[in-house]
Parts: sequence; C-alpha cells; structure tokens
Amino acid sequence: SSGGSDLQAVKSAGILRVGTEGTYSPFSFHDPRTNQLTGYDVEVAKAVADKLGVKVQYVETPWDAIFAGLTSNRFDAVVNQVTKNPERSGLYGLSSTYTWSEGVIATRADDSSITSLGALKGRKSAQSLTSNWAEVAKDAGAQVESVEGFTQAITLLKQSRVDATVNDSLAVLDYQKSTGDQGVKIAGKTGDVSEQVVATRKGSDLVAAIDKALAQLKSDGTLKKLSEKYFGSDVTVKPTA
Amino acid sequence: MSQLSMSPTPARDSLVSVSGLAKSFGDHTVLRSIDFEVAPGSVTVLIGPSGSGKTTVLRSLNALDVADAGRIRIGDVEVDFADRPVTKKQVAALRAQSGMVFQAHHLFPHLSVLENLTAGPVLAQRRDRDEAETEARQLLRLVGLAEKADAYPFQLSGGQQQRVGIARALAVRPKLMLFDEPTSALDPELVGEVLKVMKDLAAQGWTMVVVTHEIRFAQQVADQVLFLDGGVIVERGTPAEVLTHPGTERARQFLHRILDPLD
Amino acid sequence: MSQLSMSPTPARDSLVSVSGLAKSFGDHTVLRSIDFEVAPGSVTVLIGPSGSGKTTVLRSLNALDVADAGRIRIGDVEVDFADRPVTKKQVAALRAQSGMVFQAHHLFPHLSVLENLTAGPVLAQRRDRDEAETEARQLLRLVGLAEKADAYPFQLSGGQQQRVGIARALAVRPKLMLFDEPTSALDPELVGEVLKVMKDLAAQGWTMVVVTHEIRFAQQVADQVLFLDGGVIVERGTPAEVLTHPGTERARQFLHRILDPLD
Amino acid sequence: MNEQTTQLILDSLGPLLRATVTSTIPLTIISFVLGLVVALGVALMRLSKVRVVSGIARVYISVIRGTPLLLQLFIIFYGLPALGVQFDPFPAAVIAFTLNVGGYAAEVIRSAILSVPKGQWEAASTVGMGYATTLRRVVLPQAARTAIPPLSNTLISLVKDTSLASTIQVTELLRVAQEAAAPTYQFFALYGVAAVYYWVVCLALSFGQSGLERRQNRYVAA
Amino acid sequence: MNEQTTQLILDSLGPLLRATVTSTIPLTIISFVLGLVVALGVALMRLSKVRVVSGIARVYISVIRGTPLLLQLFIIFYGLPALGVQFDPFPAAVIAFTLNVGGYAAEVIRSAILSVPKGQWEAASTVGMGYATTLRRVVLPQAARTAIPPLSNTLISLVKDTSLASTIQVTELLRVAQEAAAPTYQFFALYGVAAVYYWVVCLALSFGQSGLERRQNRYVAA
Ligand SMILES: Nc1ncnc2c1ncn2[C@@H]1O[C@H](COP(=O)(O)OP(=O)(O)OP(=O)(O)O)[C@@H](O)[C@H]1O
Ligand SMILES: Nc1ncnc2c1ncn2[C@@H]1O[C@H](COP(=O)(O)OP(=O)(O)OP(=O)(O)O)[C@@H](O)[C@H]1O
Ligand SMILES: [Mg+2]
Ligand SMILES: [Mg+2]
Repeated sequence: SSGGSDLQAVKSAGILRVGTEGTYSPFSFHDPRTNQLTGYDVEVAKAVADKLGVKVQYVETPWDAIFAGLTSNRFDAVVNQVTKNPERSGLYGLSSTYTWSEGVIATRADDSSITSLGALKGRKSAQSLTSNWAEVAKDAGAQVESVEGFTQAITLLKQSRVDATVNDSLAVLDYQKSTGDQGVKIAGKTGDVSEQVVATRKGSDLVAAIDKALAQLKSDGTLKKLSEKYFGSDVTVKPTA
Repeated sequence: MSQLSMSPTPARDSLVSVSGLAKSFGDHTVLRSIDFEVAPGSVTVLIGPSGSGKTTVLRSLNALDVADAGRIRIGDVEVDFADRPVTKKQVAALRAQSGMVFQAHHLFPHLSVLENLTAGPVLAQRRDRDEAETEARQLLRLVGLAEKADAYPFQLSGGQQQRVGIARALAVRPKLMLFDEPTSALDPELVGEVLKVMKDLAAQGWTMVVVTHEIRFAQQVADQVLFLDGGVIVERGTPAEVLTHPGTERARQFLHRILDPLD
Repeated sequence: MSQLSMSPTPARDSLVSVSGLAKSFGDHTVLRSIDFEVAPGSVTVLIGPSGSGKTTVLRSLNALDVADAGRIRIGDVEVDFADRPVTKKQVAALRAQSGMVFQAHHLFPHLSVLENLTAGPVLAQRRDRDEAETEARQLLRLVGLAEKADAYPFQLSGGQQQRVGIARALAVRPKLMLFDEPTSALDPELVGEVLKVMKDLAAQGWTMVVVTHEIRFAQQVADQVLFLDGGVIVERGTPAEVLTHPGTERARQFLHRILDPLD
Repeated sequence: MNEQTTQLILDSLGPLLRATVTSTIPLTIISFVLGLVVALGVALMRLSKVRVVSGIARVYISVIRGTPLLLQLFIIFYGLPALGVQFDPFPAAVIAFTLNVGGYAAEVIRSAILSVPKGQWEAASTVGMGYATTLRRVVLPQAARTAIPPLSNTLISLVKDTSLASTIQVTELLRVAQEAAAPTYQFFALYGVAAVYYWVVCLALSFGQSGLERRQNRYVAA
Repeated sequence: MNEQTTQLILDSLGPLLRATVTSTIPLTIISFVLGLVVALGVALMRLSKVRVVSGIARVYISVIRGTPLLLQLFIIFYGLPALGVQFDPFPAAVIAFTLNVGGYAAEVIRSAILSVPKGQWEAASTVGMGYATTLRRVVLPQAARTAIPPLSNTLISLVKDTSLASTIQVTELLRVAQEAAAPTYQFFALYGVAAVYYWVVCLALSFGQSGLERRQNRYVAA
C-alpha cells in the first residue's frame, strides 16, 4: 500500500491518472489523423473515470517501465491489457476482468501444417516475453524465439524465420484489419482464455471502486458497445467454448 | 616559526642571499648546501655539467621547486625552508620577487604577444589594463619587437619568441631576473639577438642570475661566475678566475669539453 | 622516360653527382639550381642561414623529398626528376644508397637499441637476423655503445641517442651518409662525443654530407664546404677558402654572427 | 515500398521534425552544457592530490560509465520518488543525461588538461597567476583544442541517447516515431525516418565541430 | 523491498551470471576484435590521399556514428532479409556491433596514427621499410599507446550496448533479466541486478586497460 487512501487522493484531485503504452494498437495508440490518444483501453479508462466522477489523465509509458511508474506513484492505475496471473496478483491490486480473449495461432497463409497447439511441438514460435502467450507456446513444446513486440513476431513469421506466433485473437485480427496483410492467417485456437484487468498498487482501495465502475459499465452496456466498436464482437463476457 | 618579513628592511649589501640551500627529489639529492650572494645590479652566471643542479637553483629562487632546507632572501622577502610547512603565501611572496625566462620560452600560445606581456600585470597583479599595455609596448621596444605586439607566438622565430619571454618576465617588474639557458634551444644565428638583449639589460642595471653555456657572454657580462657540480658550488669568482684559470680539475675538464669539443 | 640504371657502370670520379636540382613547396621555391659532386671517401659540409635549404638538399638526396627538376646520381643509381612521374621504385632505389642521421634522432622508442639497428637489415632488407645482430654489435662498438645493446632509447643520454642514430644509419650499409645538424639538439658537453664518432667515420673513409654549424668540425674534417643561401650555393671550396676567406658579404656576415654572437 | 507506407512516411515528417526541434535538440543541448560543468568539476576533483577527493571522482566516473544509461534514467525517474524526491519527465531526463555526460566528459577534460605542458602552469605561476586564474586563462583555452574532438563524440552519442528518454515519458523523436507507427505496424519505415533525422542533427554537429576546431587552430602553425 | 522481490533477485543471480558469461562477454569480445580490424581498414582509407577512398570512409563513419545502434541492428536483422540476406540472431548481432565499433574506433585509430611523429615514418623509410612494414612494426605499436584509453571507452560502451541485442532475439544479460521479470513485472529490480553485472564487467575491463597502459609505458621515461 502507498500509505493513505488512493481513492481519496484521486477524488480530491479530481483526476484518475492512467498509465498506458500509447503505441499498442488497437488498445492504446494515437489516431494518425488527429494524433489524439485513443483505443479500446483508453476509452475503457475514460469510462471508468466517468463513473468515479473524475477526469482521466493518461500517462504514456513504455511497457517495460509501466509497473515501475505505477509503483513510484507516477499514476494510479494501468489500463493496458494487463493479463491476470498469480504472480501479478501477489504484487499488485488487480481489478475484476473487463476483457476476455482467446489465444490463437498465427501462421503463414500458405502453411497448412499447423492447425492446433499440438502441432507446435518442435516448431519455432515468436513470442513477446511480456505476454503470457510465451508460456502457452512453451508448454506446447514450441521453440520460443523472444521478440520485442507483435510487429517483430509477424516480421519473423513472414521471413520464414519462425513458423508461428501465439497471441491474442484481438491483436491478430487488428493487425490483419489495419494492414490488409494477406500473408498471415489464423490457423487455429489454443483453447486458452486470458483475462485482462486493471492494475493498481497492492492494497489500494481504488480496486473496489474500479470494480464497481466496471460492473456498472457492464450492466449499462458501455463495455459491450466499446468492444463492438473496436473488435466487431463482444469480448467483455467470458467465452463459453 | 617561518619568517616572512615584507616590511622595508635597512639597506643591505646584497639583493639576494642564499644559504644552506638543499633539495632532494625522492632519494636523489640534487642540491647539497648552496650559499651565495648577489649584489644589486650585478650579473651572476651559473655554469656546470648537465644534472649538476643549475636549473634547480633557479627554480628554488623562483619557488617553482620548494627547497628542503636553507634560507633564501630576495629583497625584503626571506623564507627559511627549514621551518615546515612553507605556506602558499610565502611561496607566492618569494616568487613575486623574480621573473623567470625558460629555455623553452613557454609563451602562452593562445595569446598575442601583447596579451602574453599583460597577462601577469592585469590578470595576476590586477593592474590597470591601459597602463599595463603601455608598459608592455615599451618593453617590446626594449627587446626590439615593437611591431610584433599583435602577432601570435607561432608566427615568431625562436629568437623572437625568447625575447618575448624576456619581456614577459620583465612585465611583472621583478627585482631579480632568472634566465635558464635562454639561448640553448635557438638556431646559432639567432643566439646573438637574445644575448644582446640580455647584455643591454645588464647594462641598464638589472640584477640577473643566468644559467648558460655561452662562455663568451659570461666573460663579457658576468660579475661573478659560480661553477656547480653534483649539487655543490665547487668554484666561484670573477669570470677571469673561474673561466680562465679554474682551480679544480672538474671545472677544467668541463670548460675544455665545451670550448674544444673535437679534442 | 625516367632513367634508372642499376647495372654496374664504369668507375667515375664522383660517388654523388647532383645537377640542376630544384624544389618548391607550393609557391615557395626552396632550391633553385643546385649542382655539386662528392668524391668517394670525402666529407662535404653544407652551411648556410636557417631556411636556406640545407635540410631540403639532404632530404632530396635521400628522396624523402622528391625534387621537381634536376638529376641526382649516387653510385650506380641515377634519377632524372624532370621525367614525370618519378616511380616508387626509383625513389626506393635512390633512398637505399644513403643513410640519414636526423637532428632529432627519431629512434624507434618501442625497440631496444639493438632492435633499432637490426630493423632495417632484417625487416626491410630481409637479411639474416643473426648476421644482422652480429654486425649491429660491431657498429655499436664503433660508436662506443657496445654495452647499451639492450637499453631502450629513453634510457640513453642525448649524445648516446644520436650515436645510436648514426649506427642505425650505418646498419643498412649505405654508400653515403647524410647528417642533418646531428649535434644541434645536444647539451654542449655531449656535442664532442658525436663529432668524434663522425670524425672517426671520416677517417675510415666513409663518404659523408654533413649539415652543421660546428665550424671547427668543418675546418678539421671537411674536404669541401658549400655555403647555401636562398636555395643557391653561393660559395664552394675548401674549408680554408669558404670559412676563413669567404668571397661574399652574405657568407662573411653569417660566419661572423655564428662565431661572435655578442658583437 | 507501397503507396500507403509512402503516405505514412510523408505524414510523419512534420510531427517528427517538431519532436526533434522541440524536444530532442533542447534536451541534448541543456544536458550537454550542464554536463560539461559537472565534468569540469569531476575532472578537477580527479586531478586533486587529496586522495579522498580524487577517490570520489573515480567512483563516480566508474559507476556512470559502468552501468547502462537506461538504468540511470530509471533510478532518477522511478527510483528517487521512493526517497521522496520526484521529478517531472523532462527535468528527470536532464538530470540523468547531465550526470551521464558528466562522467564521460570528465575523463576527456582531465586528459585534455594533462595534455597542456607543465611549462604553461609554471610560466603562469612565475607571472603571479594562482590556480584558478591559470586554469581559466591559460590551461582551459589550450585544453579545449585537445578536448573538442572527443567531446563532440560525447555530444553526438548524447543526441542518440536522448531517445531513451521515451522510457520516462518524454515525448522525443523516437517516441513520436513509435506513436506514428503503432496503428499501422510500420515500425521499420518510421524508425528509418527517425534515423535520418538523427543523422542530420549529428551531421550538423560535426560541421559545428569542424568550425570550432578551425577556430582553435588559428593560433598554431598550419 | 519485500520478501518476494528479494527471492526473485536471488533466484536470478545464477541465470544472469550464465548469460553474462555465455553471451554478453563473447558477443562483446568477438565484435570488438572484428570491429578493430574494420576500424583499422577504415582509418587507413580515411588517411588515403585518394579522395574517393577517403570519402567512402568518411561517409561510413558519419552514418555509423550518426544513427542509433538499435536501428543498425534492426536493419541487419529485419531489413536485410528483404534483400535476400538472412542472418541468425547471434551472427546478425556480431555484424552490427562489428560495423558499429568499426565506425567509432576508426576515428580513434586514425588520430592515434597521426599522433606518431612524422619523423618515425621518415626514419623507417630511410632504413628501407615500405608502407606496410612501417605501419606494422613502427607506427601501430606506438599508436597503441595513444589509442588504448579511447578504445577502452569504446569497449566499455560496447559491453552495455550488447544489451540491445535482446531486441533481435539474442539471449544476453538484459534479455534474461527481462525474462525473469516478465511474470511479475519486476523489471526495475532485475535491471538493477543486470546493472551490477555490467558494472563488474566494465570494472574488470578498466583494470585490464590500466595493465595494458602500464605495459605500453615500459619504453618511455617515467
Ligand atoms: N622533478 C624532478 N624529479 C626528480 N628528479 C629531478 C627533478 N628535477 C630535476 N631532477 C634531477 O635533479 C638533477 C639536477 O637537475 P637540474 O635540472 O637542476 O640540472 P641542470 O644542472 O639544470 O642540468 P641541465 O644542464 O641538463 O639542464 C638531475 O639529476 C635531474 O634528473
Ligand atoms: N614540407 C614543407 N612544406 C613547406 N615548406 C617547407 C617544407 N619543408 C621546408 N620548407 C621551407 O623550405 C625552406 C627551406 O627549408 P630547409 O629546412 O631546407 O632549410 P634549412 O636550411 O635546413 O634551415 P634550418 O637551418 O632552419 O634547418 C624554409 O623556408 C622552409 O620553411
Ligand atoms: Mg637545466
Ligand atoms: Mg634544416
């Protein structure tokens, strides 16, 4: 805990400071036309702040430094597709889940040898270490090549230096949509589901307030609307299959 | 207690008085026990083999090297080096009494000739710049370089550089002028111009201590000649005594080798 | 066509023959038209004011500077500099005829004395190392430094360094030895030791061209003296002719200034 | 290169230029000037005969040169708040780069000072100058000649190192390139544009260096 | 620092050490040695009297020093395959660092060569040595003395720059720190451990430098 009440501090300042990457499309990025920060996570954060009755202020920070920023009180919460896992639960105050996503396997369009996780065994898969999809690929027996981000993973895939990359369906779909790239396809699902949450400092009383706000956004349909705007489907509920 | 008297003292016979001066660098004893006096307006020439300690004597007089023992008095300033520690103030007071002309001139390369001369008076002695410049131009006339005031050192010949070095030392109005082999780095044709300036200064009554191998200069200009060997003054006297009729074998050999290198 | 004859030629009177030698640096003409001959086994002394072109003559003989016009023949190698371009091979052939001793010795500081001497024979002439070392030790005995074979240059005095420089030049067995003011950077006491080595070489019959201000050396050792001024040889003859009874006013003044700097 | 990429690059030219001028260049210049001041102090400490003083300077230089700049930035921006000291991004970046330049340039300045012949110190003291005056009027002006080429290396490295400031929320050139690239995944193309900007800045600085060197050489023979 | 973080740091010490020894250090050494070879070639080209040759060397140096190293790595690893040339991560990193060191060290070597007095070239040529022999036996051994301190700067920078190789899949020290940090986002703590390792390597190199300098000084007066 960071001493006093975070919620009180946010309320009295009238501002919720949100750490986000700003270079992670379609979740948190700059609109090329207006240069405004936008994206799914950005809008979710805004909606949460609205419910809390405060303004939102985004602090753009690279992923590597984003939790250092949270800990050193540069901002109050991280809204940037933070995936829930037990280690993180131990270190940070995590909200309830606001997005579910499925793992998918992306391959070259002309490669039909991989259709399921099982087929990854012994093959090369490019993974960003900061996502937990690396874990999934490794567990499936893939030879994991570490990369900085999704773009580099796709580049290696297209240069035939790896055979696949396991990632969030949302990320792959957005890539295909924004680049029109026909060289890459979704070859199969992993069957994993990951849960994205808002992170705050450990023990922060903001978690409860954010959870309440998220519940309200879910019930009044705001989250669903945002999801459909960015992904064409509702990813704010737990998938059934 | 160290003694540093800067108040006027009664007139004495000598301007410089050195006694029991000793100096070692690490284990290596360079000066053993040097005693000599310099009368005001006189020229003292120091000769001796390489490594005998000539430069160290001059540097001790100027306090560039701090002696280990002995006393040095120049004018009204006296420092007893046996009393430790010798303070910065004492060093500065002693140094201010004399001007030094180096073998390798050490002019400030980034300053013009005039700026070289005014650096001491203006930057260190805080004298008025205009006045210092006027005086500097006079000094340049004295050394025959009036028209070079705005040149940079690299634009001068070796002999001219050395003459600027002399003028720079004079510019701080020292009581005593020290010269360390001022002509030995010069082209033989240029030696004359520097020796002539020094001869003029002597004629004008400047007190000078000169290390040189120019035996002829010593013969013509010196009032006393000191022959140094192994950190000790082994002969002293008039030029005639020391140069023409040396008493020691060492001095005889040395003079012979300089005057007749081919024998 | 350039002429580079390396085949034996009939015996001639002179070892070196220079004619019409000219050299400019940019706009600045340093040598105008230099002609002279050097008989085998003779000593030629070049004197003249600073900037008159003495060093440039030596450097042209050694092909460190490539002349603009004129011919140089040393032994069997002749290069006509009017024929352009002068090839690297010609330069190397001419250079191999002579050894050069510099004012500032330019010993290789990272090599021992012995290695300095064997560098040329072993690394450049590809001679046998053992043989080269034996010869190098003989040369060190010749210059009186047999016991310094394993010292590094910085451990020697100036006079010793200069003597190593002479031995190094001899080590490549040149037909002709060139000396550029070999004693002018030395302590006066050390001048003698180098001049003596040079006197010995002359006595042994080495052919030498020497730039020096040591008038006494010239008087005792030279067979011919050339007085250079403004890139031209203005006087030539025996030491007696040029040094004692110079024909031109310029040479008279120059000699006077060197011999009597204080007048 | 397809049309879309070309358009993206063209669109980015303006914003990237703005970031260069409003952020990368000021950050570089301010940090460099302050860094030189620190470096001079550290260099003089390192030259001190008092062992403790020169020891402190040694450790400082060793730590600064021995650890990644990124970490130095992180400690100042994310670490110091734990000790109750909090800086905004730009000041934090200036502090980190200043301290970094201070460590690197200290060694350059020290060796430049040592390259001035001892005779210059002695000549200055014979005409009565003290330590400070000699340093300021005699030694440093001459040391500058030796120091300019390696210092310009430090400066040119700094230009590119400022890109690390993006990690502590300073919106400089590389950050703007990343922002422009994110929606379209064209990181490669936009990094290329950024590289060209960096190169142009470095070229301009190299010309500046040549000019300075020429000025410094006016008092030595050609 | 809480218990969990302490445990994380302790657990990471072994793997980080392994990465330092098996990856960071070999990458540094191989690239540096090859880089020196490139640098010597570029330096000699830069000194050439043929304008085209020295011009090429100039452009090379300017581009290498004027653009971020990160981008040079990206171009070689992600960019060259577009031209049909594809390297594995480690070789790609070696190539990039070699070329980078080549650009920086070239200027150092050039100025060190120029610092050897012209008289040494002349003396060598009077005893019959050609260009190559003079360079190898006379000039370079003396230039080494001048070049060692700035080259050791280049080497120490390289140690830290190898961390950029993590961006092209080389599992070096920083990468292992990131991997260890990823599950818990404790980047800060693990970067700290990595920084200590970098510092130790740099310290060791500094000692090596002092040793070399002492060796070089054996033939000059104290
Ligand atoms: N700073 C120093 N450290 C150690 N030894 C020194 C130092 N200065 C001088 N010496 C030694 O002291 C001795 C005397 O030196 P000094 O320069 O006074 O001799 P010198 O008579 O002027 O000789 P020269 O005619 O060669 O100039 C020499 O052996 C010299 O090596
Ligand atoms: N490489 C060069 N470039 C330009 N000018 C030069 C060069 N070498 C020599 N000179 C000029 O040529 C002239 C003659 O030089 P040289 O060195 O031959 O004279 P010198 O008679 O040996 O003089 P000193 O007695 O001073 O050694 C001088 O004016 C000198 O400045
Ligand atoms: Mg002396
Ligand atoms: Mg000459």
